[in-house]
Amino acid sequence: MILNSSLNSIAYSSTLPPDWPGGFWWHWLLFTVIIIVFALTLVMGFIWIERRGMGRMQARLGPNQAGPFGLLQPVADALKILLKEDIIPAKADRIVHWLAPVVAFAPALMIFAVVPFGDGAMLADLDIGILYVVAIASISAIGIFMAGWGSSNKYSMLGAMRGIASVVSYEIPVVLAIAGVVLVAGSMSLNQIVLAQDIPFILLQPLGFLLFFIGGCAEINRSPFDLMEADSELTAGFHTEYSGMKFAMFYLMEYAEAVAISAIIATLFLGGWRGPLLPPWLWFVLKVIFVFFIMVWTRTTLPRVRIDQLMALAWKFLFPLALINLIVTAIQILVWPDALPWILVPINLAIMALLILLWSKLFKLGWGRVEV
Amino acid sequence: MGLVVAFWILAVVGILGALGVVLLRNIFRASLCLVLCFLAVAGIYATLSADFLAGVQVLVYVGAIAVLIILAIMLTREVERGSLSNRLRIPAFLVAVLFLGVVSFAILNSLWSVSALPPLEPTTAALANRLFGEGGFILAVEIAAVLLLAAILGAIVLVREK
Amino acid sequence: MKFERYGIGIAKGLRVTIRHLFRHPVTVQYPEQRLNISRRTRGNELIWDKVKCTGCATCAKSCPQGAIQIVTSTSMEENKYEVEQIEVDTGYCISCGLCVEACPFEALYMGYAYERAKYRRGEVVQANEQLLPSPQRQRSGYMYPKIADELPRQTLLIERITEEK
Amino acid sequence: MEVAREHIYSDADLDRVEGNQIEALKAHSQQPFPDPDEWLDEKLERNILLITVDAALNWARRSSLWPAICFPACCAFELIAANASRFDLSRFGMEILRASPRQADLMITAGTLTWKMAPQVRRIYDQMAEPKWVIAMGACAISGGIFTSSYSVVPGYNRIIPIDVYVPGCPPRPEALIYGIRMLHSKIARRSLGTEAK
Amino acid sequence: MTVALSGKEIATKIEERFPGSVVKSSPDSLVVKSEFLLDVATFLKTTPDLDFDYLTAITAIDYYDRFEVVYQLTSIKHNHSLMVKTHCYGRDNLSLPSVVGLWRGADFQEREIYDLMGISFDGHPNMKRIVLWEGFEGHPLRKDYGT
Amino acid sequence: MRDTRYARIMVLKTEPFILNIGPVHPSTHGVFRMRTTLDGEVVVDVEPVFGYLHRGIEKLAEERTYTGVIPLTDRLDYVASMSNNLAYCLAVEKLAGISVPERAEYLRVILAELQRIASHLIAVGAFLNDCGAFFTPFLYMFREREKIVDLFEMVSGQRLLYNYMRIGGFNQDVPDEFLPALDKLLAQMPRFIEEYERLLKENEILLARAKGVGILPKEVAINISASGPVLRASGVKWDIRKKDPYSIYDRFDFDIPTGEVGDCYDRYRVRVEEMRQSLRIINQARRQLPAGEVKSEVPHLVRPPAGEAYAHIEAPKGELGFHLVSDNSIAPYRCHIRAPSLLNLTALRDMAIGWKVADLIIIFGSIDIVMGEIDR
Repeated sequence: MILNSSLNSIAYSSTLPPDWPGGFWWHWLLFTVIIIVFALTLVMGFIWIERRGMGRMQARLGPNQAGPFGLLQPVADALKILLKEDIIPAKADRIVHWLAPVVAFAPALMIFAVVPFGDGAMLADLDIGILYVVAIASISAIGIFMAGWGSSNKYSMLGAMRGIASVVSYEIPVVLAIAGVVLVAGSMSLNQIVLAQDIPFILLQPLGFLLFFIGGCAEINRSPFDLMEADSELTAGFHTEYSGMKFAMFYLMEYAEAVAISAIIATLFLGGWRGPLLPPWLWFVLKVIFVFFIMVWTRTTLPRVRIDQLMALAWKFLFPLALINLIVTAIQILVWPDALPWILVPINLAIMALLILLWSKLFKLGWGRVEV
Repeated sequence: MGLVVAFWILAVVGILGALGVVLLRNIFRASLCLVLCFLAVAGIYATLSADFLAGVQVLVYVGAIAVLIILAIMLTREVERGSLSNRLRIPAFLVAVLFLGVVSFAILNSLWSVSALPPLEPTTAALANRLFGEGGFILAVEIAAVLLLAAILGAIVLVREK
Repeated sequence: MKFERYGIGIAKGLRVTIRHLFRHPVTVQYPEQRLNISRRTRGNELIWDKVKCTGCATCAKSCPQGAIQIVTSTSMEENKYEVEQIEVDTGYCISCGLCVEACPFEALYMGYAYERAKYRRGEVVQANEQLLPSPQRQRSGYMYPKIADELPRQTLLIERITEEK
Repeated sequence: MEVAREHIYSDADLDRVEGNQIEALKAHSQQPFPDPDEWLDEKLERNILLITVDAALNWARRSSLWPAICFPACCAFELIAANASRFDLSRFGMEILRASPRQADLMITAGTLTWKMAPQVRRIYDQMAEPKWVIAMGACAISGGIFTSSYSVVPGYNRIIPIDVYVPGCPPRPEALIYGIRMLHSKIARRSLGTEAK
Repeated sequence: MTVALSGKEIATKIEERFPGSVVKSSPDSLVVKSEFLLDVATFLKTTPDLDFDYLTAITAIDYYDRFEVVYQLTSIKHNHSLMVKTHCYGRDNLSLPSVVGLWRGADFQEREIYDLMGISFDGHPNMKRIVLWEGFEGHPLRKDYGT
Repeated sequence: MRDTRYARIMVLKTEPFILNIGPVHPSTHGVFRMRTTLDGEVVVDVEPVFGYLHRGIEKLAEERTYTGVIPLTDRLDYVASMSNNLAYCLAVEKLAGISVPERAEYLRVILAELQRIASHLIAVGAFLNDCGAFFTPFLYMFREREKIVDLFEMVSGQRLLYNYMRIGGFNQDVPDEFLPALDKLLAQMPRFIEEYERLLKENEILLARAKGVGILPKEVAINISASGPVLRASGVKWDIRKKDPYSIYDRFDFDIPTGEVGDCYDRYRVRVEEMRQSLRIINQARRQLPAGEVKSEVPHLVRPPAGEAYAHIEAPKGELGFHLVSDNSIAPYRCHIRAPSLLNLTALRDMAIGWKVADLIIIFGSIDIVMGEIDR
């Protein structure tokens, strides 16, 4: 809905490249197809990468029977889940239960509308690109909550509560981290941000990158923040009662969100599609995969945090650091607008190290036993 | 043409959502209708070329406020039955009619000056200039910030363990 | 939770996992590759030597399960029993090996194989001829060191690890 | 510090309800379920068109059998060993142990089943979405094994749920389990949309 | 080495304190009357040079004519141990005083004895079946179960 | 009536939220139910409900010969069958007055200590898994265990339920390839333990999750008859191998690792340290291992004189005791098993109240129980 109308507004603006054959509608159709194919392929690829990569890190092999190197494993999974019986629990709120996966899944795909695969190669070069991303991403939390509520299952409910709590808290440091990038780039359009990155912003905004990475992982519930489907506590969290097609949508959503966050990180901090020699889209895909691999890596290694620690981390650690980062960035831009980036890099790294040390010393995250 | 179609769709959805909020017994579903309504309003903003406002609408209202409302509903008992009718039914109806009257009066009697200028592109920079630029609303923004800070501090003081 | 170690512990852990990525996995791809199992494997089947068996039913008595059914008839010539029916329900058998230990005439062996899955409950029960040794049904060296020496050496995981390092 | 507060014990009524459930199930399941083995004798008569579709579907189903969590006892450790690095069931796409039975396809009944547990297992089985399969792993799952004569043990899971593949052993080696799983694969390969519809 | 205290020596000490409480004593165990069980247990736990602070195990044995409940006591402080027994006569409505107040480790074990042997313990806060379900007929560890 | 009962204990005055964790739940290590009363996410009360794996082993033991009980003991604590076999055999030997040849004693020590390492590997792995580390530590630990299982398979022919020890020794001597393999294992093991220590020992998240969580004070630990690592983590230096040496443990030199506060982290550390100490014991036993017989002369059907005996060992989970009563027949008259997990479980409530659900899971994981032993 928003997508549509935003697009309409674009139709009247002049951001559209004039040399597209057939004009706007061709562009729209082409990129919709590209996005869906790209997102779904990457989702499949990510499932494969995660299972194989995690397998190798755990000294085993991972799926290798379905297709060459097990590449068809995600396809088999998808086919199988789609054909499984779809059960709606007797006590569930049927409409909410039915709608939840759709509400959760659609935003994950919609994010890709503003992600550039090359110079200007995107569905819609919105001026508010990054704001759009953040806004859309927050909708899927509602889908998750609907799932938790609609299943009338205590585990689902607990999982959904945790999910909501974490989304609400982590949105703030994430937005603040993005604000730093926006300040440096001077635009909210993702394409402009990429164009502004003569050196990747991970160097100029190291703290921002860290905050965004942690916050992003928490928002899409990747380990170590996968509290809402923490299988050792809540069996399967919010989708405990889902089977068949609807479960498939949640399953895809999880990875689609991971793709989305990886793509955003690659765009904001790693220079997006820019890079020497290889074609832009390949650079982009490689960077996305790289970011996702880091996620897999941390997931393999780290234990899960507790819910109060998760919240405390957001409010006591990430939030003040993000504020300070924003202020420092603003000062740097105002005071030395022409400063050489190569001088700022070590300064910012030093600031990051200092801040983390300071906060580690000063603040206690989470609390212990509650007297009952 | 596209804009008109989009507007009508959004308007109908928005009103249906709003009606759902009022009429549905199940509070949880009502809050979902509220989300729908918010989204439709955001859509209308987008059709009016106020894309920044649309983004913020979704981010703040859907992403934060609606979520908080839902969280509050979690703590309510007997969500399916919702709020039952009580003695305040008739006064409430009167107040609603009164309010409707006031709003209709205001709409019908204001002089709507439609600008002939094309919408500003991009809106973000214009907004920023309007708020923080020369002759802008910088003082109001600052006051709002201070107010919010005071509110946050108050909340912390209130919930602090004795 | 205080961030006392500033993430050093996390970095150490990450190093361990990433190093495993470049190590050889320990996986044995079963249907294609096979481990040599222990020479004393107690496969869940019994192998019966019809010639040596005297039908004394010590095995049936020593079985804590009662999984061995043995029906004998006294034969006229010699002071010996004739085994009419021997039946082992491998669905009951817990492969404890006590029957093999108890057999005084070395007529009972544990099996060396393990691929015994069946589609029907009834097929799990093995009787008479099914218990005789055959190329698919090798004898294990459990309680019989002589047989054990002929079997292939057991594959050990430790040996595999050292090769890589 | 000792927790001085009084206990909140479960209600005696609830215990009685549980007890009644158990007794009812016990009375109800004195006979084992017949093995679902008709397909073994069945001739392959199929619609040509369906064959390719069937093949694709069955391939998908057997390449991604997600086991449900139902690990009462000893065999669980061989099942975990089969899932762990050395034998690695994940090669068959089976490493996703679904804690929620709704998303699982396969129940590997690893361990002794007691009457107290039986209603729970039955419930898990009922909660699983079709199509679903069951592998009886180990002697206890097949017949009650060493505990058959006990007062509290169900003599075999087939009293409670129909079983597709029996893997004897106590416990079966991981390879034996994988062999059983591959037998199940060949059973799945014989499924047909035509028969499913009936 | 954990010293197994002689039941005879302890028995004289107990007799001094609670006359008529010891039924029988031997070098490796002593049998007390069930009425005195709680007193004796308290005595054993609180007397300074005995200090039986650790209840290792509780067992019940069915001897047809009587049930024998065996308490294995250990002192972590002095590293010595003692086996205290008590008898319960009859087959129905058996009861013994519970020692949960002294050693909370007895909690599950007493419930288990109640479940499997049918001896109930007075003063136990949650005396109900532990491993079998409510409505199970009989107490399986009794020798006459199932005959 | 019900409402008032809860109203007394609810702090936040929210709805009492009763959550049944289990009987089938990924982190209950078998079939176990925790009936928890929650106040939000805070555990107000937890009542363990078990019996879902009660198979009546004690009753079945009364119907079998003394040797026939050994397979049953395997299935008690099924991740540590060797230790169970050892405890049972010691009890029967004590009852019947059977002595064991020297070589068998040494082999028993080696195997029991290997078993302790294997069991602790699972305990530590499962604990870390409960903390939420996505199977990685568990799989690493399982791989190490697999090496030990290889050795057990070599000597006994089975991978899990070994049924290898017999009354009076072993049923057969270890094969020739056992000792070289053992040497190799001993050489490698410390390095791998180091490596897995690096994985999570200092991890900030783990420290945050496990340090100070689920504290079991010394006095309570003794009072509830906790044993094994749970007791030692609370700071009680109590190890039956040292305090009441059975078999030949008095000949070896090793330490008893203890914890300081008795929280989940201490229990985890104690287990890891115990693995190191076990390696020390195995090293010593390996060097002193004599040649000779592995089984003393024991009749096929053991018939101990009437009487009773209690033998206990330091099993991986704690004090495992067998109380055997004989009436001079070929079957035990009564066989009571003092299961360490059952008694350690008593501590769950004390440790968990006031913590969050997530903590309850790791506290439960840190006790390291096996349902086969609890329910029997």
